[in-house]
Amino acid sequence: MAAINPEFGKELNRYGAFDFNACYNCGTCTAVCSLSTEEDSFPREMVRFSVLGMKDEIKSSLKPWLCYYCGECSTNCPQEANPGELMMSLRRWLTTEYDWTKLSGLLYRSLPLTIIGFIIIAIGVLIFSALENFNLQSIMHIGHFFEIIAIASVFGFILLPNIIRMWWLIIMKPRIKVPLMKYITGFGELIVHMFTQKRSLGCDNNQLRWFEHFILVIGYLGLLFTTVFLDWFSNDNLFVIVLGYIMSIIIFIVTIDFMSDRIKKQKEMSKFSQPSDWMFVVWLFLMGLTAFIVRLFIDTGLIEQNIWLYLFHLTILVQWALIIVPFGKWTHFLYRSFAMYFAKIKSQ
Amino acid sequence: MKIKSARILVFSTEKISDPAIDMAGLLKLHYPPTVYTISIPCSSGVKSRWILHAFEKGFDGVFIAADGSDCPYGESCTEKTGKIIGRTHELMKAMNIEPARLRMAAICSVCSESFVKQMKSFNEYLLKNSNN
Amino acid sequence: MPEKIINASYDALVIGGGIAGGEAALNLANNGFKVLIVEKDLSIGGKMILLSKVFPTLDCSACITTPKVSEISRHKDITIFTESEVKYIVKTGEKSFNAQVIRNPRYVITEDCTGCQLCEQACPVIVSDQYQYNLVGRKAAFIPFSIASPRVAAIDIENCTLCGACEKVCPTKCIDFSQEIQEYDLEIKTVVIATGFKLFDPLLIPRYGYGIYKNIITSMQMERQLAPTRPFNTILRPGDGKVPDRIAYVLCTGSRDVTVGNPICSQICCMYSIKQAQLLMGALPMADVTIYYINIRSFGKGFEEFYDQAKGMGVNFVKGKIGKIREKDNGDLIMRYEDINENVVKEAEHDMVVLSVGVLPNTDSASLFTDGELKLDPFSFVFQSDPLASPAKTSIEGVFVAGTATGPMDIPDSILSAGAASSEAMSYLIRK
Amino acid sequence: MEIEKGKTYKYLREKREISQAAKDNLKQFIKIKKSILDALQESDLTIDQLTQKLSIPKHEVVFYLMSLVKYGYVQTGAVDDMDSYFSYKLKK
Amino acid sequence: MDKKIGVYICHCGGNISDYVDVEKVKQSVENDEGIFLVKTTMFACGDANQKEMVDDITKNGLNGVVVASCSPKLHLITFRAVTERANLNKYNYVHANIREQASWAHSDDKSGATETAIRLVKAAIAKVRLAQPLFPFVIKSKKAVAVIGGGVAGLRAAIELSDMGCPVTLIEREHFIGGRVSQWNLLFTTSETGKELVTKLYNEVIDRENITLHTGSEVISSTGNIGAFKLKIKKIPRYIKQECHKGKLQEAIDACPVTVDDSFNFNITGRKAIYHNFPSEYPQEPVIDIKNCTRCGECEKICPSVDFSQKEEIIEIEVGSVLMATGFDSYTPSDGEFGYDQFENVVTLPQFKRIIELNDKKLIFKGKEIKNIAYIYCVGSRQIEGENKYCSRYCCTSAIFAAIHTKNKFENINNYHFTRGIRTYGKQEVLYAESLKKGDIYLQSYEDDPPVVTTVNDKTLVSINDILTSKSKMSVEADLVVLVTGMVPRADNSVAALFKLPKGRDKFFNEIHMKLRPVETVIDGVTICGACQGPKNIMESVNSALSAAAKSFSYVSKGVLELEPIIAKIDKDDCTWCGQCAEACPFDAIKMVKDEKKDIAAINNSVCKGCGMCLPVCPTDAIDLIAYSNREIESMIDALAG
Repeated sequence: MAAINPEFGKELNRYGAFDFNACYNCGTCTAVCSLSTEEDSFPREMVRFSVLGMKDEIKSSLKPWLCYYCGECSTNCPQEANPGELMMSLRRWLTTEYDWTKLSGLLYRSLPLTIIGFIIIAIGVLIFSALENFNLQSIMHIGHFFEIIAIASVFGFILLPNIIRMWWLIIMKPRIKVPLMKYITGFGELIVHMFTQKRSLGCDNNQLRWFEHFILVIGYLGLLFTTVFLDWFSNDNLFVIVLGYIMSIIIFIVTIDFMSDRIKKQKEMSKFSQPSDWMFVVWLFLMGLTAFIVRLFIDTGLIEQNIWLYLFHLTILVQWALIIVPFGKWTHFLYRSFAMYFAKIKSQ
Repeated sequence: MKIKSARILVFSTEKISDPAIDMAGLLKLHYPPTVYTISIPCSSGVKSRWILHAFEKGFDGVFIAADGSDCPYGESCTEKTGKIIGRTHELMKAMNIEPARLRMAAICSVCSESFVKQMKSFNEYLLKNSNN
Repeated sequence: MPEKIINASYDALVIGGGIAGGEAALNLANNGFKVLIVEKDLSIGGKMILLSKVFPTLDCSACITTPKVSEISRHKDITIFTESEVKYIVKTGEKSFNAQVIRNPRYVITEDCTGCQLCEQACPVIVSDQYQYNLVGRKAAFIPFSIASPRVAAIDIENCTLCGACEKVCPTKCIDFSQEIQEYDLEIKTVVIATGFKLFDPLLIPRYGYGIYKNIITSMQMERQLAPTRPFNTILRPGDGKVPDRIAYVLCTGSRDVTVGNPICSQICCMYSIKQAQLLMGALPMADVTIYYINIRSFGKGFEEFYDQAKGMGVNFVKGKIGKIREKDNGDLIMRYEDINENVVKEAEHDMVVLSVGVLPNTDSASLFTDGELKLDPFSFVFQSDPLASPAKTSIEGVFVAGTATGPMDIPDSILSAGAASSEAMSYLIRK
Repeated sequence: MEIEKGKTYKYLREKREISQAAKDNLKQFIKIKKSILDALQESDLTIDQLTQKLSIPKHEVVFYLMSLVKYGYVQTGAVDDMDSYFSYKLKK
Repeated sequence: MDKKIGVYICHCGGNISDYVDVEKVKQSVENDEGIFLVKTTMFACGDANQKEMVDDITKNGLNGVVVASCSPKLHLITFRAVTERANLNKYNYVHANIREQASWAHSDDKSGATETAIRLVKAAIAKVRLAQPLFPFVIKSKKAVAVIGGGVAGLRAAIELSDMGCPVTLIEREHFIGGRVSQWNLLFTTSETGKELVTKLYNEVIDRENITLHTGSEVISSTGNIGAFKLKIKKIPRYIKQECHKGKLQEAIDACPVTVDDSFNFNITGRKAIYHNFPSEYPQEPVIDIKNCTRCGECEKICPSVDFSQKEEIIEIEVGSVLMATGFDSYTPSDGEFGYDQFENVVTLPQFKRIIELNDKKLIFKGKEIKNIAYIYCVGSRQIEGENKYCSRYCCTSAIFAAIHTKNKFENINNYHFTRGIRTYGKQEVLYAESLKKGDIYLQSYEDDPPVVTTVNDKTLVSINDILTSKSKMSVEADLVVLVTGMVPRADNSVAALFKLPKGRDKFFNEIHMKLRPVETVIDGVTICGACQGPKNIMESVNSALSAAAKSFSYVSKGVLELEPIIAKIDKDDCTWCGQCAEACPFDAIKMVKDEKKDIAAINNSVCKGCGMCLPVCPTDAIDLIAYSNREIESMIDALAG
């Protein structure tokens, strides 16, 4: 017997949900959702759980991750209860539930804290550069080195434990028995979803958005690979240089389109942007753009005179690596993929 | 073939039992189609000679759907209707008609179900006890 | 150019000749007041006269409407203008209004027409019959429907090709294309607004596919299919003429829905759908009827019992609103919905879908009053200035409102509301 | 002006333009009516069969055919219990 | 005179013709004696057929008409009017009911239904053959109406009648007017309070000279009929002088040692034996509740206005029409129904509304502060087990409105609604939406699986298998459980019994026809309105009250009424005056008179109601009821027997 907890709704409002209480349970949202299936029907169930404050049910559910926010549910909701935005906030809430540090929760709920975080990091970068006497060579070198370490430690200390927590909440706590073989055979699903997000193709009229998203992921991973493993800024191989250019162009061009959607607010999913959504796309855009210009300046020999440009790029990069990747919206990349993976291995 | 149903004459009343019989129709509660009603103002106005006339003309049974305590003309209705039945029963005996072929029951303005039940059981009784 | 302006005076002007307007007019006239009914349609009787049967008693609607309508049309103190509109009304003083009414030409001399239908037979034109909600055709010279009042012909001048066939066959020479718009300048003492309601247009919900999938009809179209004067003489899918086997009702089409601008409940759709379901079970004994609902609102006298009766007859009730509908090649329809009881999204196949369309305000009356604007409520129904103590009062003294002009309601409530409006109008007229 | 009784349509013809839509509508109906009646002349047909013969959309066949039933040109024949479609025949 | 009879057989748009072979009925009566024409028609009641009938009658000189259609309750009057328009006396018209009593009753047996219809039509023809023209008695109708019940419906009807120029006697059983509405605080749609609404109406009533208001009064007997009802009213005094001294009175109230349950607050509080319900209650003088007063005299000592010498009065009035607005009772849950009378924090919705009003700032009940409120819907309505199958219509909206009001008035309130599907019909829907947006939580159970109220360690738990959460068992710890009780007919309906008002399946008073005659009853001259007719909200009650006012007015406005000439008739030759008929007559309409040679009975035409009770008692069969004579009845029997 579950007890009703009306306080939970108020908590969710801090993650961006609103008006979902208006739901009168007609089921239109679930019926118009093209990703909703007989096995996994949503979003009404999630709205209902949220209204009643059934946290445990939400924590052990993968449904929030199965939604790609096409917005059909919110457009057609006769009570304007915004189920789509509720699903988005549930993803934010779940992200903080998975996160053992609880920092993501703090950052989602408080914009000032987030800004302070960004400022501290910017100051840190400045102090570090000052300590290095603004020597471009060594800053670049250490910058590259930092990138590798940051990725490794964010993964090792934050994301990996969080994935394990997610696994615990979804598989272990509800006592679902999964044979080991399934973990292995289902692994393909994880990889496919991580790189293609193919499920979102199920959303009606979503091909363009899926494609944009797909090449953005390619661009992002490509840029990561070029800068971290091929040390793009210090590499003279023509192929690597061009690859880096292409990847960074992809990033900032696609993100421009994403940002303009959020400004125009015509599509349902871009109507109610939270600061975390904005930061994700803006930082991604800045990262692509600054990386591109830095390399351009390197190639044109202007970088020595414009070292501030690199510092700016570095600040963005560090903020990205230390805030957005471990605690921000970046995590949806990981959780969503794992959600598909868990869904696959859970299914009989 | 359907079993032939008994022919029953019902004296109903305009304000009380007639609405109930109408409602039985409205609710499609079926009863034998050989039940015919003659509607009069009040059940305590039925004359014995009418009843006897009906038997004479071949009706198997006569049913008085009485107003009971709902009668708009006064409380004495039930008692008076009862007396009519009593008197008529005597006359029927004298004429060698089985008294059980005359029945009465109070049918209130919404007693459709009870009316239908009465008709069905009366019909069964009359069929069982008919000579042929 | 109007021929002439005709002057006349009445105690009361009733705008709208539906069941509410008719009831109000009768009450007033029976107490000796002179009443004018202005009806924009070709017949009085409103929507009710076109219905099949009425809940919860299953009386045939015509059996209740037609005698009323004939009483109205015969009443010595009631004048009826059909095919007419009130242009504007000015308050000219205490218990005094001036109303400008125009009467559009019917192109038939009403008094002389015997309703023989010879003109109808002669007319070569076929257009959609609005009184059968476009399920079938009618002529351009036509009697609106068999129980119309007045039951006389009219010419649909927009679709008429002026071939003259009707005029040639008319035995009483009552067809007259020289008729012009007539203007009336009327002195009246009180006004009763009974302009009724409009039905929701399901084209506004594209995901239901109404208009594209021909086997989706509105509840009013089904009402016509069930009525004694029905278009097909049996129940058929308009898409291909099949007798449907599996019929679905989509409740709250255009009601309780902010996205189409109508947040309120239409109050009648649950009951008329249950009624139609019962009638369908009678007409097509083998058919399955399913009603998809959010909440069943069987709140009135005898309604809950009526709902129980439908369940007993085997009408299938499914809790869950239809999300979208798509069509199969054979014209069958696939409905997608969430079965709320099971919390699972499902698809179901039906032969025919009935959209239980909601009640919308008829805002025609809002602009009638030049002085002292007639206020509307937030949903654009006529605003009741004292809804609890004097439900028929509007924002203008001496103007009363009856029936669904104030909001959705069923027939008994409309009639009571009309009773209230006529009562208030009467005491207003008598009061010194 | 004195208008001759029984010829008032002529009077209005001079005063009023007949819309092209009304003319087209009449033309179309006459055509469809003829083709339906011709088709039924040969044999009784269901709506499906009529649609194939006339190559106009089914729902339009339903509309026009039912109008012809209404005005007494066509009558409803037997229904096929298997697939619930009526056949239609000319009214004699 | 030979009869020329026209018979019209109605299809009723299929209602009849689907089961009865109308053509066969036509054929089987066509050649009967006296039949001039037989026609079938789609709608006999339609205007076209009515016109045709008039034409047939006038052209062919028909002098007997039968319509075989629906129940005469619907259209007897319609067709009588048709014959009158054709200048044929309306009693030459006979109605045969082949819908309710043939096609519908025997829709399972088409040939049976057809046979029944034939017999019924033949019987009607038999009757019409013997029909004679009759002319109505014209009686005076007293231009006055008694309105019984001083709630909003009664008050509103009284005001309306008064404005139409009709004197009104308004009779209220309680000592204060306003009925249920005075017990409510804020009202939905206008946010007036119940008291404000009642005050507004009361002032209007008092302003009008032609309204006589009797409070504390009950009708104890009614004689007479439409046009002249003679009512006896028992008026219980207030035991307080009219111009009472207000200041002292409160002291007197304080001094009263008797405390009884305060029914105004639905017994959640007590009141004294000298009381008024709330300050500025109308009428403004308080009352001594003489049933509970111990006559200790404490109040009398303090306040000179107390007057125990006042006596019960019997007032007699005569009115042309009676308008019933006696209202409803709130359903009282049985012991243990959802914990009622078992757990002390379970109350009904009316009680809850009083609790909201009696508290300020904090919501406190029985010493505990209330935060979590559980509302259980459909208590006493839509019963599966019990007798009340109907939906009470007003309760969903009322409960939601109270819940919102509670949230607005007090802090930190959580509302939990245990429903069976919310029915905020019409514009009331916005209230439901508002409550959802305010965070009220709604749960829904199946009809046969109602919520359960239990206590665990002093805590009250309400649990439910929630349909909306895939039947998960949900529970709430409630500080207060509100049972959303519906409307039931008044338990004490003695006044209605005086008029023999018929009741419907739901035990509320029944109108003749919901759509045709929605405020009239089968008792001529008695109209009904408001919640005594069935559950209604205020606006709906007032709408029906105004309709009923118009109807009652139409009975009395002209000062005269036409009565049916169907009365008893004495055959002077056969009468031997035994007096039995006079004894049987419930209306004292039969008196002995001296005829030429002998004593005979004579009927007082304007008193005779035509019940026929005198007929069977006559030993010489000397009495007939007009239109129900031996010849007529027996020829009908012959026709039915076939």
